[in-house]
Amino acid sequence: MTIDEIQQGIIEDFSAFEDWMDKYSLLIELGNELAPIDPKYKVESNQIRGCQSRVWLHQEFADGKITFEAESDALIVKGLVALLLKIYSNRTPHEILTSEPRFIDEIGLRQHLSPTRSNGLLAMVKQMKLYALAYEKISAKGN
Amino acid sequence: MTIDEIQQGIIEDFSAFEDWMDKYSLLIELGNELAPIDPKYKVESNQIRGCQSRVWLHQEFADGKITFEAESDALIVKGLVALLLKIYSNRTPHEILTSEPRFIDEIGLRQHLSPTRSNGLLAMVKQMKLYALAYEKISAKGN
Amino acid sequence: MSISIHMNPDLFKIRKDFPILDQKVNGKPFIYLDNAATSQRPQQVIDRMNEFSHRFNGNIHRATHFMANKTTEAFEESREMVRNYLNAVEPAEIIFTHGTTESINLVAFSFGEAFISKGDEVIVTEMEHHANIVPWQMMCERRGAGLKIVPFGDNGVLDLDQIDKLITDKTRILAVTHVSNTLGTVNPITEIIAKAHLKNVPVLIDGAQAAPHFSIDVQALDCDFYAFSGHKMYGPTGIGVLYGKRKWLDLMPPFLGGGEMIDRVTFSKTTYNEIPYKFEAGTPDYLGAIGLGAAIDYLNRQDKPMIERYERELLLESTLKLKQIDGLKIYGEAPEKAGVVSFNIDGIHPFDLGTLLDQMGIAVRTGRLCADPVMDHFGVENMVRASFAFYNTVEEIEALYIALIRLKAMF
Amino acid sequence: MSISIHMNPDLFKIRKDFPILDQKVNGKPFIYLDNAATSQRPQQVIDRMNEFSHRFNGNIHRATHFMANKTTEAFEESREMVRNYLNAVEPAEIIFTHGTTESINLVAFSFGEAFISKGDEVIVTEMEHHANIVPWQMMCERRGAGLKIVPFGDNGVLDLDQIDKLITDKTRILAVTHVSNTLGTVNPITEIIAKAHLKNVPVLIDGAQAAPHFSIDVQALDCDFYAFSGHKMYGPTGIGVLYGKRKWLDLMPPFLGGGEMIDRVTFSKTTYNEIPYKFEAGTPDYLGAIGLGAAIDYLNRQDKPMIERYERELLLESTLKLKQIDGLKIYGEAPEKAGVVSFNIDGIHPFDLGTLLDQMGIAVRTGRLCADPVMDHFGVENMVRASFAFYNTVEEIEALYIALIRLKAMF
Ligand SMILES: Cc1ncc(COP(=O)(O)O)c(C=O)c1O
Ligand SMILES: Cc1ncc(COP(=O)(O)O)c(C=O)c1O
Repeated sequence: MTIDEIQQGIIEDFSAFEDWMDKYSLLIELGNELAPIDPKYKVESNQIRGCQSRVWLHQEFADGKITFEAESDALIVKGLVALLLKIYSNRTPHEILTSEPRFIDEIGLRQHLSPTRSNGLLAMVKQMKLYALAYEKISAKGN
Repeated sequence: MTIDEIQQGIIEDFSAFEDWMDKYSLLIELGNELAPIDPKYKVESNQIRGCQSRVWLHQEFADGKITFEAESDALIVKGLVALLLKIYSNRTPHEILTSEPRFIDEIGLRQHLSPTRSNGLLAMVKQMKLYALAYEKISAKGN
Repeated sequence: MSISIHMNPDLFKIRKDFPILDQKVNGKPFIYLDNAATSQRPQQVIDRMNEFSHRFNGNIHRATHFMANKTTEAFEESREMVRNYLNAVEPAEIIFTHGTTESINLVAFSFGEAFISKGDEVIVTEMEHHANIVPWQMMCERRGAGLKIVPFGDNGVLDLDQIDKLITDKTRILAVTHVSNTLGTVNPITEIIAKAHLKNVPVLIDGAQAAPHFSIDVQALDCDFYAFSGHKMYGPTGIGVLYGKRKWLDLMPPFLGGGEMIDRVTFSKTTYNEIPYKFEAGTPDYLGAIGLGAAIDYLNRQDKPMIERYERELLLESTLKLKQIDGLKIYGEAPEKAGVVSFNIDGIHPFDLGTLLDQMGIAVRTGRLCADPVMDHFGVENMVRASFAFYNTVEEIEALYIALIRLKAMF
Repeated sequence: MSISIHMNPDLFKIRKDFPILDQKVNGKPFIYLDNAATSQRPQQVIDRMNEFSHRFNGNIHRATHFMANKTTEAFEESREMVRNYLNAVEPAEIIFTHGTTESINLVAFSFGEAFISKGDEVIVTEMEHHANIVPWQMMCERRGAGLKIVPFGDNGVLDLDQIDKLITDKTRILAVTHVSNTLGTVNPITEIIAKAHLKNVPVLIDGAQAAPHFSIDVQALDCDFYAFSGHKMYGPTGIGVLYGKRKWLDLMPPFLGGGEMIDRVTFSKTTYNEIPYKFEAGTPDYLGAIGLGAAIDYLNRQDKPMIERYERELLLESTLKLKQIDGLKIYGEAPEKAGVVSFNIDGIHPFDLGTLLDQMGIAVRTGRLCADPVMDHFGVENMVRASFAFYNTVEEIEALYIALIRLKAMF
C-alpha cells in the first residue's frame, strides 16, 4: 500500500468516532500496542527534544528503505508515534520526503503537530525527513 | 501683612484675568522684575534639583527671620519663584512652617507644584521649609 | 455555584468581572486552574489600560505636556499603591521591573557587584523556582562565590535547622520563596528572616506566588528584598516589582544603563539618579504599571480576609477530593499551604492527563513547573498542577475530580 | 486638513484609527508632536490586546491547554512578524526584550562577557541616546575596556573619516544609532557597517527612531545587532526587540537567568536553552508582544512609500516654517534627516516654551532629550523638540508655527 492509502485507512478508522474521547481511547490503545523500542536504542542520542513528553527514534537503512523504531513516555504521543511509524517505516527516502502526515490534521488532532506544542511529535517528523534526506543523498552517490 | 493676606492679594491680582495667556504674561513680568540673585550665591550647593529648569536658593537668618534670595533660568518658574519669595521671605520659621502656598492652586497653576513636574518648584518649597525647621530648632536651643 | 457562593458570597459578582471565564473551550465550559502560571485580568484592569491608550498617553517624566503629566501621575500613583500594598516605608523603595525574574536578576547582579566576592556564599532552597536559582548561579560563577542549598522534606517543609548550619561568616545573602509554586508550601519567612538577620545576612523573598493571595507587610517581615509579578496578580504581563530596603538600594550600583537612571552623562564620567530611578533604565512599562495599579485597586476593594479563607477552602476541598482517587499522589503536604496542588496518577503520563483535561475544557499545568530540583527530589519527570484563584469554584474542583476519574478509566 | 490630505490621501482614515488624537487638551484641539518620545496606538492594537485579555490568556510555552496554546501561537506569530519586518533570516534571531534600552544592555552584557577583555575598545558616537552610551560605559568599566567616540559636525553629520581612525585591532564592537533622536540625522549605516566589517568589527544599530518610520532589512544592511522599542512604533510600552545574527547569539552567554531560558537546572550545573529562548528569561511580556505584532500588521497594511514620503514632507514643511521665526535655531541639518526638529528660540527657556505650548494643546518635548553629549556639543542646557508621525498634519505644523510666533511676543 502507498503511504497515502494507509493514511486514508487511518482517517477512516478515526472518522467512525464522533466523540473525542473515543478517538483518544483508540490512540491510547495504539500506544499500548506499540512494541517497545529495543532498550539499547533508548539513549540520549536518539532522544528528541520535547519539553514534556520524550520521544526516542531509531532508524536503519537497508535495501533502499528506512525502518524506524520509536517510542514515547506519554501514551497519547506513543499512539501518534505508532501511526507515524505505520506510514513512514519501511519506506524509501523518496516516499518519506514526498508525503506529509496529513492524517493528523484530518482526524482532528492537528494541535499535536503545531510548532508551539512541546510534545516532540513535530520534531520527530522533521527528524525522520532529515534521515530520509541523508539516505537519499547517500544512495544517489552510491549509484 | 500676614502670609495669608499676601496670598489673598496675589489671588485677587490673578483672578482679574480670564485668559491663561494673561496669567502667564503676568508671571513672566514678575519673573523679569525679580532681582537677580547675587552671582556668588549662584553655585552648585544652592541649586535645587529639577531636571528642566534650575532654581538657586540662598537664605540668611537674622533677628528671628529668614530672608530668601532665589532665581530660576526659566522665566515662568522665576515668576512663581518671585511669588514664593513674596510670601516666604523675611518671615519667622514658624510663619513659614505653618503656611502652605495655596495661591498656586487657586490661581490655577497647580500643575506647577505637582510632584511629577520637574521644574524644581516643589523642591524649592520643601527646601525653604527645611531651612525654617532647622532655624526653629536652633532658636529653640538658643533660648 | 451553590457551595461556592455559600463560602464566598461575592463570587457571582467577582466572576462577572473576569470576562474570560465565561466561555466554552473545546465545547465545554471553561475551567481555569492554572492560576499559578498566570492569572486572568478583571475588566477593571482592561478598562484602565484602555483609558490610557484612548485618552492619556505620553512618555513619562521630564516632560512639560499634559499627556506626559497624566501618564507620569498615574505611573507614580501605581508606585504608591504598590508601596501601600507591601507597606514599604517609601515609594522610592518600589522599583518597577518586568517581572519576578527581572527583579531577582537585578538583585543578583547589583547586590553581587557591590557585596559578593570570591569565596563568599549565597543560600537558596531546594524548592525554588528556576528564577530564584539561575540568577544566583550565574552571579556566583561570575564572582567566584558558592551556592548552598536548604533542603526540604518529602512533606514539602523546609528543614529550618539546616539554615542555621548553612549560614557561615561567608554567607552574604539568602533567597527563599514565600510560597512554593510546585509544593504550595507557605514558608515561615518571618522565622527564616529572623534567623538570617541574627547573623547579619540579608534576605530576598520571591513573592511571585504569595503577593496575589496574601497580605504582605515588608516592614513587619523585615525582609530586605521582595519580588513579584503583575501577571500573576490579575495585572498585565511584562510588569513586576522589586521592593528593596533603601539602605541596600542606595549602596547597590545600577543594573541596566540608559535613560532616566542617570543624573548626568559625559563620556568621561556618568553619575546616576536616585532610587527608584537609578534602577529603572529606559522607558518603563508605564502602561503595564498602570494596569498593575488597577489590579491592586481591584484587590483592595475585595473582602480580603474572606478571600483568603475562601482560597483555603478551595485548597482543602481539592486536596480531599483528589486524595479519593486511587493511585493519585500529591506532592507537598505542608501544614501551611497555598492554593496549589501538584500531583501524579500512577501509570499515567502528566502530558496525557493535561491533554485530555484540556479536551474537557479544564486548564491545568503539566511539566517540570520550572522547578527541576523539586522534580529530582521526588524522582519524577513531570507533574500535573492545579492552582486556584478567588474566582474559582468548588464546582470546578468537583469537575476536575470527575474528569480525572473518567480519564483514569481510559488507561 | 486640505494640504495634508493632498499629500497623504489616507490621512483621514488613519487619524480615525488613533482615538487619542480626537480630543481637546486644555480646551484646545490636541496636537501631538512628541512622537519620538512615544507614539500613539491605533485602535487595532488596542483591540488585539483586549481580545487576548478577554478571550485568550494563558502563560506561554510548555503547556498542554488551549489558552496557553492560543497565546503561545500568537506570541510566536508576532515573532515571525518582526522577523519579516526586519527581514531577518530566522525567527530565532528575534529576541523579545522590554525595549531598546534592554536590548542594548543585553548585548553590552552578554557580548561583553564573551568577547571583551582588559584593554579592548568599544566605539559609539557623540550623537547617541544615553541608552546607547551608558550600558557600554558600565560594561567597559567592568571589563576594563575603553570607550571611543565618533564626533559629529555642527550640521549633525557624523565624521565618518574618524571611524577609520578610531577602529584599531583592539576594537571589539561599534554601536551607532540609525536615526538620532535629537538631530534627526539618518546615519549612513550601510557605509559604517561596511567600514567596520572591513576590520572585522561587528556593529549594533540602535533603531529606536528608525524602525517606526523606515523599511529595515537587516540582511541587506548586514548589521550584527538591531534594537528597537514597541512603544515608539505604535505598539504598547514594555516590549522591545533585539535582532542578532545567530553566529553571535549562539556564542554569547545568557543575560538574565530564570524560566524558559534553561534546558536543565541542577544545583551543580545548569544548561541553557537555544536561541531565542536563551535570552528570554521569565514570563515574556506576551501581551505586549502580541500588541507589537498588531502594530506591525497595522504598518504593513499602510502604503509605506507614501507614508515615508509624507513624513518627509512634514519635516520639510516644519523646517521651512520654523526657520521663518526670528532667533530660532534648529539643531541638526543633515541632508538625510527624519521627522525630528530640535530647536531653541533666543532668550526663551525651553521649559517656558513647552509649558505655554501645552496650554495651547500642543505637546512637544523639552529638556535634555536623553542626550547630554549633544547638549554639551552645542553648549545648551535644553532643547525643544517637535517630532512627527504619519498621523500628523501640515495644519498641525502651521499651528505650532503660529503658537511660537504668539508666544515669542510674550517675552
Ligand atoms: C535613539 C534612541 N535610542 C534608545 C532609546 C530608548 O528607548 P526605550 O526607552 O524605549 O528603551 C530611545 C528613546 O528615547 C531613542 O530615541
Ligand atoms: C515562585 C516563582 N518565582 C518566580 C517566578 C517567575 O515569575 P515571572 O515568570 O513572572 O518572572 C514564578 C512564576 O512562575 C514563580 O512561581
